[in-house]
Amino acid sequence: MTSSFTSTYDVVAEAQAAGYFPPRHTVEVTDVRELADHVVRLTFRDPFIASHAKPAQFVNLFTHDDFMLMPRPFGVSEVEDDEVSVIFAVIGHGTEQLAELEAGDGVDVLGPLGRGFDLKQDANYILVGGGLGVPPLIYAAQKLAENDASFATAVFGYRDEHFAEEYVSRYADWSWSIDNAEGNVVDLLNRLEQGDALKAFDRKPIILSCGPLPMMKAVAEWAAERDIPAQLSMEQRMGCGYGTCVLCTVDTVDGRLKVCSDGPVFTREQLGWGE
Amino acid sequence: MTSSFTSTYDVVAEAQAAGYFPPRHTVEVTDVRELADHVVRLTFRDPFIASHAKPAQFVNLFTHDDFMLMPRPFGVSEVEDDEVSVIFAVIGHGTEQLAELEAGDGVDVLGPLGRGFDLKQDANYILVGGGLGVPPLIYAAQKLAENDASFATAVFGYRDEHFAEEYVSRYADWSWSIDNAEGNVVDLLNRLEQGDALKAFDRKPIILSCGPLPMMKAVAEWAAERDIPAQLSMEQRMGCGYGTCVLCTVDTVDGRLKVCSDGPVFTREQLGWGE
Amino acid sequence: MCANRNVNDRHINIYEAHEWKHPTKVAGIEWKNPVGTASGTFQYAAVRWFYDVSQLGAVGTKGCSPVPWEGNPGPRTAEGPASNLNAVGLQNPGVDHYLAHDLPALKQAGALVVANVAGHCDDDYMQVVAKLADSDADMLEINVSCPNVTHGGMSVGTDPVALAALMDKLRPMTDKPMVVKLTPNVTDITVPARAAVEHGADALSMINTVLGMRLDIRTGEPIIANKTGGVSGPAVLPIGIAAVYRTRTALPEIPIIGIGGIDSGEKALEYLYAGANAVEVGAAALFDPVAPLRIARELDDLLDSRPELAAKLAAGKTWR
Amino acid sequence: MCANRNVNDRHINIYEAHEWKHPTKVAGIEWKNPVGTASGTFQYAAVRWFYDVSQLGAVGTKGCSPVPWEGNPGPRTAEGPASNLNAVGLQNPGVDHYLAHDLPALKQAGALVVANVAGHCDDDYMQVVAKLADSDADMLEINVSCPNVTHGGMSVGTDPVALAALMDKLRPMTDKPMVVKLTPNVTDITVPARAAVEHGADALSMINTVLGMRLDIRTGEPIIANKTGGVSGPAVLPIGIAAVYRTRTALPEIPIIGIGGIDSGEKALEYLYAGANAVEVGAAALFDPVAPLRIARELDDLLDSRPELAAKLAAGKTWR
Ligand SMILES: Cc1cc2nc3c(=O)[nH]c(=O)nc-3n(C[C@H](O)[C@H](O)[C@H](O)COP(=O)(O)OP(=O)(O)OC[C@H]3O[C@@H](n4cnc5c(N)ncnc54)[C@H](O)[C@@H]3O)c2cc1C
Ligand SMILES: Cc1cc2nc3c(=O)[nH]c(=O)nc-3n(C[C@H](O)[C@H](O)[C@H](O)COP(=O)(O)OP(=O)(O)OC[C@H]3O[C@@H](n4cnc5c(N)ncnc54)[C@H](O)[C@@H]3O)c2cc1C
Ligand SMILES: Cc1cc2nc3c(=O)[nH]c(=O)nc-3n(C[C@H](O)[C@H](O)[C@H](O)COP(=O)(O)O)c2cc1C
Ligand SMILES: Cc1cc2nc3c(=O)[nH]c(=O)nc-3n(C[C@H](O)[C@H](O)[C@H](O)COP(=O)(O)O)c2cc1C
Ligand code: FES
Ligand code: FES
Repeated sequence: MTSSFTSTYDVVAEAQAAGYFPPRHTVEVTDVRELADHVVRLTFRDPFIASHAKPAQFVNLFTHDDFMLMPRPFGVSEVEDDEVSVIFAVIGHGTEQLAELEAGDGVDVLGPLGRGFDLKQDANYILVGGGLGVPPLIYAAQKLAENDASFATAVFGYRDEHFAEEYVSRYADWSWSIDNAEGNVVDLLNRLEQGDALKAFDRKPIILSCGPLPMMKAVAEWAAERDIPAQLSMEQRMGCGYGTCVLCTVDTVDGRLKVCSDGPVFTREQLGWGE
Repeated sequence: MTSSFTSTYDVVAEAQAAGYFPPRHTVEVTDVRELADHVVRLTFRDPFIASHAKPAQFVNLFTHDDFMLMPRPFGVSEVEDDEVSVIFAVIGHGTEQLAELEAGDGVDVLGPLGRGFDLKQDANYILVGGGLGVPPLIYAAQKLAENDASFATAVFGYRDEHFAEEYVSRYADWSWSIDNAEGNVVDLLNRLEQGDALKAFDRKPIILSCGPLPMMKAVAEWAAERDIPAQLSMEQRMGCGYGTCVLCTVDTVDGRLKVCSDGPVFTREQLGWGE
Repeated sequence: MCANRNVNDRHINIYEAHEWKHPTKVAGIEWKNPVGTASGTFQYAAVRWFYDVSQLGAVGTKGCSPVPWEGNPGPRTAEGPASNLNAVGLQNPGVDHYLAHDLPALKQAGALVVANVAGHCDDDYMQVVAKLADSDADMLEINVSCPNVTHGGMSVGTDPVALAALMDKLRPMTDKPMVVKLTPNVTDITVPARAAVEHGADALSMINTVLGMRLDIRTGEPIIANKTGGVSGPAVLPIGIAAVYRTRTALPEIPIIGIGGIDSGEKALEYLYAGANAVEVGAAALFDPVAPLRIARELDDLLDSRPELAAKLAAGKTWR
Repeated sequence: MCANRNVNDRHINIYEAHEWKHPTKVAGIEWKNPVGTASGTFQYAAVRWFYDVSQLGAVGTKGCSPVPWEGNPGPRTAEGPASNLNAVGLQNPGVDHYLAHDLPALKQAGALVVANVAGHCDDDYMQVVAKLADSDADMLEINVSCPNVTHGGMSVGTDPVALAALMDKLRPMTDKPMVVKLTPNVTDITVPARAAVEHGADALSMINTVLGMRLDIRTGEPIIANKTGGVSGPAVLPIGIAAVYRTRTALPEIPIIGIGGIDSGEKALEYLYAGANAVEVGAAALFDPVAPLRIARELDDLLDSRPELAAKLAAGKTWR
């Protein structure tokens, strides 16, 4: 009662009927599974998000703990009918509590939020993911799989366990992964290029990337050297996730922009990386 | 995790084994029922409290809401084997949440706390309760029922619905109740006296009372005029409930005393009422 | 786990047309209800997707400076128990942009606008007020209370002499109602409050954020790049209530806009009882975009059973 | 509903014998661990039933005045979101009672005692310090930060000149380590902090409670008889962390006891990273009597993986 947010099940319908975007509301958790140590995949039923989310868009999840009122943003990792999945690492108390949810529980969400990847061109998309940057790229692969004219090559770097292989293999045309002990994604990109795989494609590739900052910078440089377009999905601590507080800024060549609503996807040119 | 209070099920055993009083711990709710509009009886399983609680002692219950960290104190209203009941009015957000508990849920408790009624003498105890002061007197009746040499006469004043009749009738030797529309407990006491009921008892009566301040003052005066001993159970907003914060004081002839640990039971002489 | 922990039992369909029953008046300006948005937690471009902002009592807009400001580097936010911390450092596109875009869009949408004025020095404030003086803004809110800038902001709001000097410069520049927004990071908020009122403030708003900080125990380092930030959200409620009550007691006549930790109609009502003529909702809108409108609707219902308070509000009179 | 919402997963049996691994040193006095109780939230007569108080780093006792004080009338407390408010007004049985009963009992039990000194005027403080000077108390904590008394208390802690004058009187009276307890209800806590240190404080403790208030919307009236109270508990954590961090930055050498909102070993650790040499736990003990000991045990484990910090603490050196 104290933090009485709008969260009845029909608030989404009410908002839509009135022509508005749904506010925060409660949805049903339908599945929770551990993919690896401290990595969890959580699925909830939300027809609105399921039908609107684009790859690299994210959802705010909220804990049931009044000590933790702030949103926990997670990239959508898959959509199946009216169910939406996210994959997240348990890194703090918020993700700890979300990981304890069980099918049948309610969870509060707001979304989908942000500007996703631009997948309009038919192209050979190389999805370069690192760690918990992998989930949004799975969704990119899923969406690309719907377009026969595009090709999705996944190049993923994990810290240790390769937690998302089961999911990416469902959608990507081709996928390759590596973990910290074996090397990094730039090594993979190089081997991909040396193996003439890139040249074999009939279209110029486009890189979509999400992962730790140093990795994305290296990927942007690798792309810049080859004059390959790169769309990079950024992360920043957020206040609202929908563009109202200016708390989530990232420095770009156009000044400080909001990750949540100007992004999370920015081009390497916007970020001034690899120039 | 944020408010990680000691609340595993075996903490009571650990504390007792080490010779200490159990700290706050989680117990299982076994029954919740609505006795009247906004009046709820909640039962939980706690062998320690069940075997130690004395009438007018209370337990701190805690909500699961981090906005509401403070204890909610309630007088024990009944003990059945290892189950303890309280009866409370829903007056704010804390009691609202407690009223939503269901059998099988966990709830955090600390207790039993405070100094209860002194029932050592064999006597004719007149239990004078008003509103939500009734519950501790039910427990007094229950305890007195175990002593054949004492007699328990219950005189209860309700605001409207007579919510506790079912329970008091189990234990009291004689009971009578009234609601605001009909009159007040002092009227009942007068009628009791006029009906020669008091004189009929072989021992001088002792009044135990709990209820709103004006009622208890009136009862204390009535008792003083007749030179009848009166033990009055007081209420005050509490910080800790166990005597560590001095937040729960009441003015007595001995200065400001703590309701939670010097009381909640005080004699009318201590309170300086009816003198 | 707790399913539906946050379900709002008193369900209100905020999208249904609503006749506001209980208006208020702040410094002569009528608000259709006593609930506005707090500066810095409302961007029209973001909020308009969620609800009709003309339904709010007022819209408080982001602090506006004479030229565009970049604000502080990120991360700019951290979480506290029942609170959030921010160190935006007043990033905004400047008053010209505000006059060209934000303000016209809001007025077009039918909102009553409280324009928040920021500055690093008196001259900054003067430049902004000069440009807003003939604008469509309904009220000006002078922000002398931001804890996240090194010059101006809180350094003025904590110094009654500097505040008086600033007000002496700004007051003659406009007839628009001028609200001075105060910081709780002082020993006695009634001192700057009195200085503001004696030097021309038509109303006061309080509180801005409370100075705070979090460290990441995984690294031992501050979470916010600027190190400290301003605490807002439910945790600061009792601090805001005390500020309003004490100010109301010291200055019985001045209109006050109560701010800090409001996330329900009940808490808004508590501010009114403390002496506020209206309230603004900040952090709650970060956690749910529609919070300000929901709170306005909850309060409108709560006032039904408080006719004496409602009548005072409508007449622009103060309570207590 | 949320069964076991509060279950402590990292279960620690606090009743088992424990070898403390990470001591600290405050103003030359070794504490067996960095966690003590905050003044006003510990009464030996109440706490001894719950655990062995000698296991704490230190026991901070209730503010002690020259003669018995009655404190404020009730109600003295209200609740805030993630906080509690108190307006005890320093009720205590006086220093003679303290010396005759509380202190001997605590020393007998093996506790390290930080005796909190209260006063309405300099002379009050002097009388108490005079009596404690030759006592068994291990450290004295001068409380110039209580928001709930009209004279003394916070009025000294918010005025660096008055604080310096008081310290000049107290300092020569005893060789015992003297801790000055500061209030966050100031614009810049480093100002009184510096005054205290320059006039003889051996250590600082912070924060005391934050001025706040609640009203009952059922009546529209203040809940606490004294109207305002002091906010403590989780909600004030970021305010306390900022106070310690800023003071540590301004005064790199002075030992600091961090207080405010600590309810877990993690939050205690955050204070140590902010620059505290030790911490004290207040309100958390109201919600669970054994909280201070549990927190001490949690912190002891957390320090295992932080040898550099642990070593500095043990040596009485400051972090940052
Ligand atoms: C656009 C976007 C998409 C993301 N997608 C994913 C994803 O698919 N999978 C995944 O595992 N993680 C993702 N993250 C990171 C995820 O939001 C954080 O790991 C999570 O919020 C941590 O919450 P916590 O309560 O466990 O951590 P705590 O440290 O306890 O959280 C405290 C506060 O800091 C914020 N915070 C802490 N770390 C981060 C971070 N790295 N990024 C943003 N906020 C943070 C929290 O949201 C919270 O407000 C994404 C972040 C952003 C901005
Ligand atoms: C020794 C003792 C025994 C009690 N026994 C009973 C009982 O058997 N049945 C019953 O219905 N009530 C009893 N009460 C009163 C009961 O504790 C309060 O009604 C309850 O705490 C209100 O909680 P809330 O969250 O709904 O109210 P809120 O007003 O939302 O609570 C806010 C804060 O104020 C405190 N508070 C509010 N009203 C009271 C009050 N009247 N007394 C003490 N604290 C209060 C709450 O505990 C909480 O800390 C007893 C009180 C005391 C002191
Ligand atoms: C992200 C953020 C940005 C803010 N920016 C401003 C600002 O530009 N000007 C201002 O006067 N106050 C600003 N504030 C303060 C709020 O207007 C408000 O006074 C404060 O947050 C307390 O209210 P709350 O607890 O409802 O958030 C900001 C607050 C937040 C959280
Ligand atoms: C009930 C209560 C009584 C207090 N009494 C005193 C006191 O006598 N002397 C003092 O210096 N501080 C006193 N304090 C302040 C605490 O010692 C502590 O500084 C403050 O509560 C913040 O810590 P916390 O958030 O852990 O409670 C009191 C606090 C509470 C809650
Ligand atoms: S998080 Fe609020 S603007 Fe991006
Ligand atoms: S409630 Fe803490 S001493 Fe009584």
